Formats: sequence, C-alpha cells, structure tokens
Amino acid sequence: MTPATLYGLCSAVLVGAGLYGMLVNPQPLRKILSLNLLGSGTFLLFGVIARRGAAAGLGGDPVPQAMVITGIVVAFSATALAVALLLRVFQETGRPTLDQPAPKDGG
Amino acid sequence: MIWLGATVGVPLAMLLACVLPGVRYRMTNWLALAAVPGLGAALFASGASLDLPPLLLRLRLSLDGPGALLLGAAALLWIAGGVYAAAWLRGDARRGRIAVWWLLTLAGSLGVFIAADLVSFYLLFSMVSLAAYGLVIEGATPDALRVGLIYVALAIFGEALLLMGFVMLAVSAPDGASLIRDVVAALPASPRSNAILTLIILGFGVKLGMVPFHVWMPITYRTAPVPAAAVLSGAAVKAGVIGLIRFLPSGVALPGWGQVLVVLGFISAFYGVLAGVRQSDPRTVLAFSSVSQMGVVIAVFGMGLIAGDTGVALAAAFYGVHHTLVKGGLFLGVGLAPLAGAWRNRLVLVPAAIMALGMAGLPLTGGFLAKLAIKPVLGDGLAGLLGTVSSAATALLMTHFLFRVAALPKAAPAPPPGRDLRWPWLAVAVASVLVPWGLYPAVLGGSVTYALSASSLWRSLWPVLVGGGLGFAMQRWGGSVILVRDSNVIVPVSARVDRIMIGLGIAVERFDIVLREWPVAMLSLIAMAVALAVLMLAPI
Amino acid sequence: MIAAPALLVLAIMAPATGVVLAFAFGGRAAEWIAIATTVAGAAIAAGIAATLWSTGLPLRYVIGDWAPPLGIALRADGLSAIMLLTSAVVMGAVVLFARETFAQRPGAPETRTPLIFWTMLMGVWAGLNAVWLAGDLFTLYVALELLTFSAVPLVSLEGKPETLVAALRYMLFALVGSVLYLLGCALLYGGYGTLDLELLAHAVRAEPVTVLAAALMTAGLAAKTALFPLHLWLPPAHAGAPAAASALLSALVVKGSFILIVRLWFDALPGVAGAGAATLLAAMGAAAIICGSIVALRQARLKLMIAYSTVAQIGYLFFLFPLAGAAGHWSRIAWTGGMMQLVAHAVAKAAMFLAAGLIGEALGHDRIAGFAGLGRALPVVMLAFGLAGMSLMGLPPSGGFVAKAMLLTASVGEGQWWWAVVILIGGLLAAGYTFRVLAPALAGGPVPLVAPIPRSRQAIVLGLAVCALLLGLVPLRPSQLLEVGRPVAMAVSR
Amino acid sequence: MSLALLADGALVLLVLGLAFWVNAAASGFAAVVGYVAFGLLLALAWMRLAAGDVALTEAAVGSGATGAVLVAAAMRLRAAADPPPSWPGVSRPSTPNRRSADGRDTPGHDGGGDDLAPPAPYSDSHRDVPGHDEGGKPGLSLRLAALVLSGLVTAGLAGLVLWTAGPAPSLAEAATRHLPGLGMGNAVTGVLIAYRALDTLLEKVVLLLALGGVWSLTRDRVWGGRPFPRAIPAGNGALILLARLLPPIGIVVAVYVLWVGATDPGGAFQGGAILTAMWILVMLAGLRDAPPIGSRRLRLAVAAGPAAFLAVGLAGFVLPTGFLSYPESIAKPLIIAVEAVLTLSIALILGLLVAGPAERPPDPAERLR
Repeated sequence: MTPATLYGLCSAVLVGAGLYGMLVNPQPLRKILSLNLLGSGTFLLFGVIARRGAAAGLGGDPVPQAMVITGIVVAFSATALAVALLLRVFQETGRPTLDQPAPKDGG
Repeated sequence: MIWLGATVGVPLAMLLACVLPGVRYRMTNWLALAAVPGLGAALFASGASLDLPPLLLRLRLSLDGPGALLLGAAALLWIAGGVYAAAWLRGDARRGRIAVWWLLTLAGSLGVFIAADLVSFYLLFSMVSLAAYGLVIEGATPDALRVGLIYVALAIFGEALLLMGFVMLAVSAPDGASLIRDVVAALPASPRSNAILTLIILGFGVKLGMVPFHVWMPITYRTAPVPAAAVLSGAAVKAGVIGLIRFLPSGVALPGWGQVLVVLGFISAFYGVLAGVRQSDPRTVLAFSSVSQMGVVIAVFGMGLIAGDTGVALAAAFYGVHHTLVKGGLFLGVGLAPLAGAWRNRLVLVPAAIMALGMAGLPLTGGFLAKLAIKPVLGDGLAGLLGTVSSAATALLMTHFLFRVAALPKAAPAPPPGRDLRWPWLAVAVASVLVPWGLYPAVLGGSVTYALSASSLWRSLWPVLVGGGLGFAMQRWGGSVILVRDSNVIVPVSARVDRIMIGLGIAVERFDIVLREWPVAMLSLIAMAVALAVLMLAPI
Repeated sequence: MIAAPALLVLAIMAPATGVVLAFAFGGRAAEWIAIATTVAGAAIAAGIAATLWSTGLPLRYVIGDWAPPLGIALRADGLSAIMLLTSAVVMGAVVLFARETFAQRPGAPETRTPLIFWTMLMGVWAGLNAVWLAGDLFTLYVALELLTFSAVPLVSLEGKPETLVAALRYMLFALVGSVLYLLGCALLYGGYGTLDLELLAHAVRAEPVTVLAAALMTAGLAAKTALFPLHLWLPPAHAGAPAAASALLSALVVKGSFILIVRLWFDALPGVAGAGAATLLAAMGAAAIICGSIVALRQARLKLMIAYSTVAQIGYLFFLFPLAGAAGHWSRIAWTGGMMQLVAHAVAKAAMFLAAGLIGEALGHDRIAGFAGLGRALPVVMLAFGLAGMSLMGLPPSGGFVAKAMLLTASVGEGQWWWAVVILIGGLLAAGYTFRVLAPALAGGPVPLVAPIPRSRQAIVLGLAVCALLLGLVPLRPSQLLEVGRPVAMAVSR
Repeated sequence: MSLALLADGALVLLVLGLAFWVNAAASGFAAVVGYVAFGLLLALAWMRLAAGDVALTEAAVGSGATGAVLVAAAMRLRAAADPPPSWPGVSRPSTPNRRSADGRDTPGHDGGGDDLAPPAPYSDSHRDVPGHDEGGKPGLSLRLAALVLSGLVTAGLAGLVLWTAGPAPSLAEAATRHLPGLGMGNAVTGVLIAYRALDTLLEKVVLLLALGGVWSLTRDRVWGGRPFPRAIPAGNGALILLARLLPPIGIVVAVYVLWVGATDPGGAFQGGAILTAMWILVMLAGLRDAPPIGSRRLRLAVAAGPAAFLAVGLAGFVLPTGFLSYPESIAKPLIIAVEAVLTLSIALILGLLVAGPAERPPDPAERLR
C-alpha cells in the first residue's frame, strides 16, 4: 500500500459520496456541496495519477497537476454561478428549491 | 424531353409565382394551363425519359405506356377541373390559397406517372398525398379540420409504410440501383420480398381506399370543394394505381400474393357498394363507389400476379383512365346539379346516367370497354364471376347515386349555370366515352368488332340491367329495408381512438414526470454509467 | 493570406476575442462585436470547409508547436467542417433575428439583457467551435464548460422564476455530467499518458481502465445531451429561454456533447465500446423518440412542444452507434445519415424556435389552442414552421428526409430493422405534433396581433426553413466531405 | 514509511469523515463549514501527493474562495429562517415572493393538454419550507438504489486504483526537457502557460463567462450598480485592523507567489487568489465599497488579463512556431508580464464572483453607455 494508492481509494470514496449526495440531498445548496465533493474526488484521482507518474526529478507528472489547477478554477466558477442562481431563485420564490414553478402566461 | 420536365416544372413554376400576392389571387384563372404540359407529354412523349441534371440528386423521369394512359387522363381531368375551379372560386376569398394547394397537388399527381426512380416517386407521391390536405380543409370548419386530420394521419401512415418498403427495396437491389425498374426486378429474389410486398400493398392500399383503409375517402370527398373533390377522386387516387403498376413484380408469378390481392380487392369492391347504398349525400355515394372500383383494380392486379401476366399493367391503366374521367366528371356534375334549375335533367342527369352506368359496363360507353379490357385478366373462373357480380353491384350503387342527385334541393329558379361550369363537365362526360373508344384499338390492340358483337354486348348488358333494376326497385319499395342516412362511422370511432390515445398520452406524460424528478434522473445517470461499463466489460 | 491550418485557431479565437472585447467595452459595442464576429466566423468556417472539400484531407494545427502528447493539436475533419458550417449558418440567423430583441439604444445607459445575450452568444460559439476542432480530451472538457457557462445565463436571461429554476437544474445536472467526463479523462491519462485523440486511438486496448472511462464519459455526455431519460433539464430550459437563445440551445448546444460522444467512440476509443453498449445507447434513443414525441403531442404551449421535439429528435442521433459501428457500405450510409440528422435538425429546429418566438411576440402568448387564424395573420412564419416541421417529420424534399431515409436504409441493410420501425413511428408522431400547430393555424379568420412583426425577421426564419428544405437535395449516398479524415473502417465493435 | 503511511491514513480518514459530514450534516451552514475544513485538509493531501501548486490552488480557490461563496450563501439562506440578519449588511431576501403569493406556488409541471390535466409530479415541493435545510429526502428504496449504484462506481474506481498500482505513464520528462527554452523552472507553470496554454486561455474565457453569468442575475433596475444589498459600514475594530494590516503583506506575498511561479510552486491563480482574499477582507471591513459592475475601468481591468494573453497568443502567428508560442529570447519576461496582468484580472474576477450580482442601483453618473 503506497500513499498514492491510499489517496486513490480516498478519491474513489469521495466520488461515490459526491454522487450519493447529489442524488439524495433535496436542497440545492447541499447538492452544490456534493458536487464539489465529486469534483474533489476527481481532482484527487488526477493527483494520484500524477504522483504515480513521478519522473525526471519531479514529485509528480506536471501535466495532470496543471489540469487539476484548471479544473479547480472551473469548479469554483461553477460554484459561484450556481450559488448566485440559487440565491436569485430564493429571492424570487422564497424557496431554495429545484421544483419547477408553473410558467406564467407569455410568449 | 421537354414535355416531361414541363409536366412537373410548369405547375411548380406557377406555384413559385404565387409568392406574389397579386399573382396568387389571379392564379385560379390560369389553373387549367398547369396540366397542359402533362397532356402534351402523354400525347407526344411516350417512351421518352429525362435525367434531371441537378448536381446533387439524380432524378429520372420517364414515360411508358401505362404511365402515358394514366397521365393523359389525369391531365385532361385537371384541365377541366381547372376551368371549373376558376368559375367555382370566382370572388372567393380563399382562392389564393386554394390555388397554391391545387398546383402542389397537381404537380405531384401528374409527376408520379413519370417518376422513374425511387426518390422522385416517393417525393411526388408524398406531394400529391399531403398537398391534398390543403384542399380538404379549405372549408376551414371544425368538421373539415377533423376530416383533414384523419386524412393526413392515414396518408402519412401510408407514406411511412411505403418509405419502409422502398428502403427495403433499395437495400435488396444491386449496388447503386435507384431506378424503380431495376429495384423491382430484384424484388422476387430478395429474402425480404414478403415484407416488401406487404408494405407496398398496404402503403398503396391506403391511397386506393382498400378496406379497412378506406375510411378517409368518403369523408374527404364530401368535405373538399367540388372541383377539388373531382380531381382528388379522379386523378390523385391513380397515384395508387401507378404505384401498384410500378412496384408489383411483372412477368413473375407469385400466386400466393396474387390470391391475397384478389381477396382484398373483392372485399373492397363489395364493401364499397354495401356501404354506399346506405348513404344519402351523392358525393359520399361516389366516394364509396371509388372504394369499390379501386377494389376491382386491386383484384385485377392480383389475377395478374397469379398468372405472372405482363399485360395486366396496361389493362389496369386502361381501366384507370376510364375511372379517372368518369369519377372526376361525376363530381363536377354533382356540383352543378343544384345550380342547374330547370336544366337539371338535360344538363346533368342524362350525361351522369350514361357515365354512372358506364362504370358498371353499360354497352357502348367507355366503361363497357374498360370492363372488356379486364375481362381476360379476371378470366372465367370465380374471379370472373365475382367481376360480373361486382358490375351488377356497381349498377345498383349508381342507380342509387342517380336518385340521390335527382333528390338534391334545387337552388331557386336560377338561370343555367355559366359556361365555364357547364363546358368542363360536358367535356369530361364526352371524353369519358370517346377517349376509351379511341384508345381501345390503338393502345390496347382490342378488336372493335369483337367488342360490338352481340354476345359481348349482352354479357355486359345483363349485369347492368339486373343491378339497375334492383336499384330501381330498392328506391321505389326498399326504403325501409335499406336505411338511407348520412352515416359516418368515422367520427365515433375516431373519438374512441382519441380517448385511447389521450389515455396513452397521459400515461407517457406521467412516466415522463417521474423520470424528470431529480433523484430519478440522477439514478438513471449513474445506472447508465454502470450499465455501460458492464456491457462493455462483458465480452472482455 | 492566412495559411489554412491557422484558420482552425481563428475559428475558436474569433468568438473568444469577441467575448473579451464585449466585456471590455459593453453597451452598444457588444452587439457590433457580435455582428463582426459572425461575419468573421462564417468566413472562417467557409474557408475551412472549402479547404477540406478541395483537398479531401483533414487539417491539423499544433498549438505553439508543442506536439502532442505534451501539447495540444487542433484537427478539422469532415465532421468538424459541416458542424462549423452549421454553427455559422444558425448563428448568422440568430444574430440577425436577435438584433431587434436585444438592441441597445444609442446613448442610453447599458442594459442587462443585450450585454449578456451577445456575450454569451459568442461564448456559445467559442465553445462549439472548440468542440468541433479540439483534438484533446481535456481541451474538450474546457470547451464543454464554455458551452455550459454560456448556455446557463441564456436560459435564465429573462429572470422569471421558472427560468431561474430551469437554469439551476440545467447547470447542476450538466455539471455532474462534466465531472463524470473529467473522471474518465483522469482514468485515460492514467492508463495511456495522453489525452490526444489520435494518440489514444493507437494506444487504447479494451481493458478495464478504458472501459470504465468510456462508460463514465459516455454517461456524463449523455446527461449533457439530454438523452432520454436524462432529459429532466431540457424542456423547461429550452422553453424558458428567449426564442433566439432557445434556437441556439436546441440546434447547437446539445449537439456539442453529442459530437464528443462520437469523437470518443469513433475516434479516440475505437473498438472499446462493443455492440451491447451501442445497443443500449440506441435503445435509449428509441425511447427518446417515442416518449419525447408523445409528450410533445400533449403540450399546450408551443415552446414546450418544440423543446420536447428536441428530446425526441436527439434520439435519432444515437442510432449512429449500432449502425455506423461496423465497417462497410451500410455503416457509411448510417454515418452520413446520422450527420445529416444532426445538421437538418439544427437548421429546422432553429427555424422552429425562431418562428415560435415571432408567434409569441405577435400574439402575446404561445398557447397552441389560441392559434386559430394564425395562418392568415402570419403566413410567412407559419410557412416556415410548416417547412421546418416537414424536415422533422422526414418528408421529402428535406434534410430530415435524407437523414431518416439513410438511417432507415442502414438499419434495414444491417438487419437491425427494429430501429427502422422506431424511425417510422417517430416520423408519424412528429407529423402529429406539427399538424397540431398547423391545423388550427390554417383555419379561421385572422387573429388580432398585439405586435406587428417586421417582414425582415419573418424572412430570416423562412430562410432557415428553406435551408432545411434544400438539405433535401443531398444525395442518398455516403458523403465525401463527411468522410474526410475518417478511418476507412470505423469500428466501434470488436 | 509506516509512520508516514499512518499519517496519510489518518488524513484520508479525516477527509472522508468530513466528506460524510458535508453530506449528512443537519444544517446547510454546518455542512458548508465542514466543506471549508475539508478543502483545507485536501490541500494537505495535495502536499502529500507532491503537488505544491495544486495544494496552493486548492487552499486559496478550492477552499478559500469557494468557501466564501458558500458561507455567504448559507448565511443568506439561514437568515431567511431566523429573522435577525446575522451577517453585517445582509438583510432578508428582499421579496419573499410576492409573485408566488398569488396562489401559483403549486407544484409545477410543464405541460398538459387543456382537456385532461396531467398529474402533478410526486415531488417534494410541499416539504420545502423556506430556510429549512432538512426534509424531503427521497424514499428509502431510492436511497438504497443510490447507495448501491454510487457504491458500484466507487468499487470500480477503487478496483482500478488497486489494479494499476504500478508507475503510470508520465509526461514529466518531456515537460522538464523544454523548460529551459522557456526560461522557467516550474514544470506546472510551463504546462499551464506554454504546452497547454490553449486550455488556460479558454479557461480564462470560462471565468469571464462565469462572471457574466453571475452578473446576469442582477435585477434589471439595478444593472450597473454595486454588489451587496447595502454598503457595509466601517465598524468592528478587529476586522478593520486586520483589513488595514493584511493587504500590504498579502500583496507582497501575491507578487512573490506569482514571481516564484516561474520556478517553484506558485503562479497567476495562486497569486490572484491571495489578492482576492485581501480585497474581500477590505470590502467586508467596509474600508472600500464593492465597485459598480457598470464601471468602465472595472470592465477594462477584468478583460485586460485574457486580452493580453490572447494578444500574445495571436502575436505568435508571426513566429514560425505559430499561435501561443513564445520567442525563446524573450520568453521569460513575456510570460511573466502576461502572468502579471492575468493575476490582476483573476483577482478581480474571483473577487467579483464572490461578491455576486449587483444589488444596489448605480449612480447615474457611473452608468456605462
């Protein structure tokens, strides 16, 4: 058992936990959190793969690491946008919910 | 050949001109011209063919004997119908739109007779079937819309069957073949031949009003404006006849399929009469007569298929020519009847009687020759007997029809209708007699002497007498036996179909709502990933 | 004169630059930047397609001269070319159409919707072109996110509660899809040390790591494509967006993730998926066609009906996997047919949504029951709607007919006739929902319109619908342009 | 080895424990707090995986900035449940639904004919009480199925991790080989700014679009105005002190992080995130108001970084190596310059993403025309 394997297993569990939370949590904010867990698990898998690719004096393969950095920033932007949407939904309907309100009349 | 291109091209060009509103509203006056190139093609271009040059699609138009017969008759009817429509629609606010649908239907109707490859045949066949929708609903009443819906649903259903059949034909054909002739030649040897024949027979059966797909016919012809009903019942239906001519294997005996066709054909032939005599609206009666007549044509094809007879195409086409002119003409006459006032007997009823009983084979009429032409195909056995009985039945139905026309309410002491309504009607009536007599010896190679022999005259006459007599008797004394009413099974049936469909729709919608629940959709997503992985791993 | 391969870069960078500039200058500038981008983008797309057409060879551009696997290559094959062209056509129409809706009055203070609309429009385009051209799975991930991030604000642009909720649902579900896709990328990188499509194609073996990656990525992308039953987000999102945006979303955006599945199965991981998985995808597609069409028939509102029709039409695309998977004539037919469906649906659906937008503006509502007499009030719009519907039904002559006829041919030719039955039933149902709109519109006297609709906007919609019709002139045989850069034997199955 | 492994094991257990907490916590706020802690621990894990750059990013962006967004959201949602606002400057959501008060808050469905109304979804709408975090979980069978299926995914991934325990294919060698030509020492920065610069460039566009997306949620009448419901009053001594003391240090650190990014862990994102943190601190302390989103200067500054990157990329067309390549002689200064501008823009964008859409109407003078 190497540390990389250990973190690999951790990432597998995080992915599962994220998926489960995404499914069962009814509140959108909690869904956003679960989504971040899912994302973290995915990034961690990149990290494990990078670690296993350590070579040329580097502690890990820089390519997947760079991808993770890009990924984290995208994930943050996603969180910010989703949260902003959620807050606006809350402002408009008074409920933080994913239930589709009936559309009003209009083209 | 210029004529072939113009047959489809001229109506389409006129259609394009309708983009301009000014032209559109005047177009009704020119409708008759649209079919003139078709007539020209039938007269001068038989045997020609034309490859359309566009870069992308390879289409071929060509004209053979049966095609020319049907094309000529259809073009004649479209011309007469066009003149009639111009007068009929004068001052009508809807005339612009009717002209558009008319031209589109016309292009398809004439085009199917000259389409030589699968794609252009399907295209033109769809055109005639679907554009007719616009003519049917022109009344724009809720009833017309309902009828239009039933019509178009069946038409599209038929198209779907045909599309599948054509695709299977193309797949079975040698590489790259797209001409109907080539793909049909490969049909009997195809492992899918049974499926293909089923699809094709059902697909064209819808067009021909084959029972039980006939339901659209009576309601449609009653709803459409008179000139439209005339061209639809006379010319447009023949797309189904040319379809069977083109797509049933010729010169190869397929007795099993032939028997199926004969049975289906005679069922339609007799059902049409039985249902028709119970109708009060003469247009509905005519529609049921179409069901019956097309049934006879289907039976003729069946006998041809049993024997592997190559001549059946010409015989069926000849029969079709007569039916085109008579049926189209009779509709024009029905439209005229209420307007004819005091002239009704002279102007409408007498010619109508000759034409109507001609359909049953009244000697010396065109129909007499039509019956003569299919006689050898039906033979002397059971089919021949049924053919004779169906002639009698037709005579009965037509007698009923004539009485119904006579019973139409008269419009107040009106002057005789304008010439543009009278002439096309009379012209078609005359053509329905003269054209068969002209074609019979020339095209069919039939012997006029034989036709005029006493035995053949009598063989044709007695079913007419029996049927006509029965019909007359029924009118006088049988009113209580045969309940004449404007029955329409369609509406209750279609309401029931509606209920089932709506129930089904609601069930699917309910299902959809459950699937769109967030947890359910997420579950589907993960399940899909797992299932894909399992399926992909399984063969490893 | 720019070298042809450089056009690949410009195809992505032109709209990306547009986004940056629109942000920097805002206000009225955004609209003009979008228009300039549209012109440039169309020229670039045409240039790429023309090059491919004349040379018959794919184009390739290595970014910064860093060859894969370390660097990234852009690649244009026949598929890219037609998608670039389709995007350019639809974008052009949408831009022209939207100028009225999202105009910024000169001199007036900047308002919200125009800036956001024009910016996101260019964002969508950048994302799409990146999807069509990128040759690297991670670049494709970023491209997908470009699409999501620009599509979500378009959905909620009007700020009504139901559209906000729709946008949130869309966003969250799409993000799950993205993460699953990214997870697959990680697995593939771990297995083969590259994410370049071409290098992967040579390296992959059918082994657990590849299979798991393919399964996760396909599922994630299917979620973003709204493949039934993963379509929970599509109907409210596409129906709630402004018409111009709906046209983009339905016509193009869902196709982005679909093309990515195609890239995965046919280009990057050939021979991995197998017939079973292909059948599963097509079965889901079949369910989409049947259920989506039936539910479309039940809709009372036009835009929801059109959105459900998108759910159904997406289904046809997935027949590509069992039909185009093997080598041989029928596969090539299926390939062309599937791609024709992609293009024809894009054009026809855009026309339909734009027509729905005009109808909504003219009537002030989009209840189908209230359409009586519309045929007389808005003849050109209803004609466009009818022509687009013809293509969806698969009636000749139309792009939809060519697509469906070829898919039918392929399914009969390969002995998988059950797909053919579904295609035919789908055509009947499509006819049903189209006529449900057309029939009342053709009847009755003219209805009063609450707003006049300028001729020019009607002409745009009609133009698109005529495009869908003209696609029907494409011959029913494998297309050479579409096969540029394709391996001779496109094997999905082993 | 065993001790280190033990430490790793403990860290993993902690991370997983927090993950479960995030999923299962009773209130949304507690879950968010758990998530921030989770992010910080994850940064440690990244250090253990020898990924210093990622660790920095995770700590600054993944945990810090994301945490800020989530905490603010949780507070706002909670504020609706407990009337007194618990965060300075954040009032109750302005319109607890005047529109849906007119009886339209029945669960919606999207369709239905006029004749036969379709069934209502069996959704959990009635359980959605404003501000209440719990309730409305799907039924037991659904949860079991979820457990089984996500368990299967985990098992598949875990199986792969165990199966392929050996060294993975790596591009480390190739990545280091070309670094001298770029004048860089940090391979991760090399990947981000050179080898895979296209991804980075596109991701900048993603950031811009995300900002546009957040701004699009502004109400029309306050378009162009400033974020936050009202200006945060300068009060609260400790916060002010912090906000005065930290930023100068933070800026120095950020510049340093950016600078060393060329050779050591660090770079534009990390530096930008630190700047963002400082900026948010200053805003929260009420020392500086959030800028109006309609400000021309703000827009230009936000676009400057991506624009500079784009410009340098396009300038590459004059070189034989093409788009997004750097001439070897000036590679390093060029890259540092681009990164510097990028850092500024990133800091702004991240900060604005945290601040959210505008909620106050703009001064007429500051409206963009």
